[in-house]
Amino acid sequence: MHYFLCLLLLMVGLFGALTQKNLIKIILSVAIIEHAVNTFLIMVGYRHDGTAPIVDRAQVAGSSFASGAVDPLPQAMVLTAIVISLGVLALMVAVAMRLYHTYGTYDITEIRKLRG
Amino acid sequence: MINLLTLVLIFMIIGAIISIWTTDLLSAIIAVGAVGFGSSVVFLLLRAPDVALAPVVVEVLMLVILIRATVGRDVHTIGSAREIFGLSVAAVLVLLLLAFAVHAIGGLPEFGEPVMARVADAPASYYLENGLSQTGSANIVTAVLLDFRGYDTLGEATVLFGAILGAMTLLRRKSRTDKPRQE
Amino acid sequence: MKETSTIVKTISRCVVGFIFLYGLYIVCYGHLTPGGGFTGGVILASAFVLEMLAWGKEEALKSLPFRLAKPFDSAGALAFLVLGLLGLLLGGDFFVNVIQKAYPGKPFSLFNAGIIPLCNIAIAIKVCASLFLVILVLSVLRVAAGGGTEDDLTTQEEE
Amino acid sequence: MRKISMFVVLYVVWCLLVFPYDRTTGQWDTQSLLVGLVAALVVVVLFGNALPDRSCFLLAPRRWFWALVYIPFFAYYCLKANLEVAYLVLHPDMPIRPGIVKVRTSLRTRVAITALANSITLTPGTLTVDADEDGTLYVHWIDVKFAEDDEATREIVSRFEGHLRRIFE
Repeated sequence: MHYFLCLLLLMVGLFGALTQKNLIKIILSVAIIEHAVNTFLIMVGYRHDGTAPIVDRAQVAGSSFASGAVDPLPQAMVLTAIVISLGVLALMVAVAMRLYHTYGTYDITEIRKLRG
Repeated sequence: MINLLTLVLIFMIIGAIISIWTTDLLSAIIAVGAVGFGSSVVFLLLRAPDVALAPVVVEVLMLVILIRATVGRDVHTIGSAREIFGLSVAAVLVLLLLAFAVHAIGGLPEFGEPVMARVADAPASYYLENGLSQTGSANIVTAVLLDFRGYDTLGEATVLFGAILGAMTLLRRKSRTDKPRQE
Repeated sequence: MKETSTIVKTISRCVVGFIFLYGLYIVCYGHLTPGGGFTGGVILASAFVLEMLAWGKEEALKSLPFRLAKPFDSAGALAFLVLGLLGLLLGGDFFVNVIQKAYPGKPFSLFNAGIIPLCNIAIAIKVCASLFLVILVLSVLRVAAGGGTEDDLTTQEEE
Repeated sequence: MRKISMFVVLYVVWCLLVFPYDRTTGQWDTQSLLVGLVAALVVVVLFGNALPDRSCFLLAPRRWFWALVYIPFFAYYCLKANLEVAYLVLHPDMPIRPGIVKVRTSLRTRVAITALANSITLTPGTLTVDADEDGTLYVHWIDVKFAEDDEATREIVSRFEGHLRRIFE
């Protein structure tokens, strides 16, 4: 059920990226896809009634902690992915603004026409 | 708690649909911001406080960057989407992918059972058991990020460096070979 | 362009220091509590961005000048690489936590976990500087798109 | 002087964040205290010039006293305005006259004007739209009783002004 909702979010973003004509809207669709994938990865590592993968001062790390905590590996990867997505978003916006500077529009069909 | 998670996910989907649907660019950006904050809440519900902190601040900067790109230009409203043919092709493609994906998640373990519980010597269980004693870091996510998998983080820093460098080069000003600026 | 109102200016002045302090806390305690270099770096950058949005580019550049931000960006990435190479030189493998192996600290204390806090700080510097630079450059192009090529960044850089 | 007071405030906030006292062992965490000094110093060096003007009021105990007095005073007016707005909402005719009035204040420093504007905003029914540095506030009022500037000033601003002057000026 939760996996399915996540996939639905991904598909909404994909549909937007395929059908939108405006560059900013396409960037936003890519951002939605990123959110969907991040959420999905965290979900895969979730454990029912698990604890956060941070050792508490009271409890000692050991098998009891290891069998009760959620998976830390996807979390670390997602943390990396989030920051990369911010950098990539900045790059995409930079390209879009440069295109606007040159062609005076964000519309990709117009840009294609103007290039000739 | 599960119901709350479902609700937040549905909220995210609604936000995504609005941001695709609307013809106003600013509201589309704000809707995507809502999706990001929703994902932060989802991370918190899934016991990932480390990751939940990041989208909040990242989303704020994302909004600033995107609004910078739109405000002050005459592009507040945009035309309709593409013609019928492209729309239908995209819809068919997306539905096909959805079918494949639904088939694929049938092979995954049930929600709430991590993969590491099935595999005998999964790296994740090793990190959880020995993270504190080997690295001294109580936060296992940080231990994985910076000690067990330092390579990944180095690559991430490189990617970020390259992306920022590219953005700065693109936006610097007109290239130096252009016509000289007129005083 | 219209100036931001007095309320926004005053409140941002009061708050910006606390945001920066919170970012430092997130960075320094990344190995004990949720947080870490990336998150903390973004919070640090958002402090500068808030100052820039409320008070204009010039004020923010007074706090972190452009020609200081660029070296910080490179220095953060380089420091992270050097910490990895340190493991290669002293421990035999890339990213070996040499300090933790030589001087294991007390668990749950701040000076602990060897190179992890240092890596956090390096990454935080890098992320903060680069995000601040991006938003600065974006805002500058916005001015330039309107009329003429106004580029006080390049002039400042060539000083 | 300003920077020293800022340093002290930041250090106190840092100590509240990390809470460097271990209750089980009864020991103080000296490492955290040390790093806190460095962190507060970094913030003061970076943002020391970005302080609000005349923030040394933090050191005068008399101003702290008036600030404490201001809390119940403000709570009283807030409650009163809440009841008034609730009456307006529940009234079948909804007798509201929304509009924006221009009011003047004699407060001069930026901090005081900001505090006044935020007090007005927090009070239900009135909302500060914009504030100029010369003491002109534009207030959106859900039920404009007096369209004239002077009477609106007396109604909205005067009740807070005296207290805020004692606190901030």
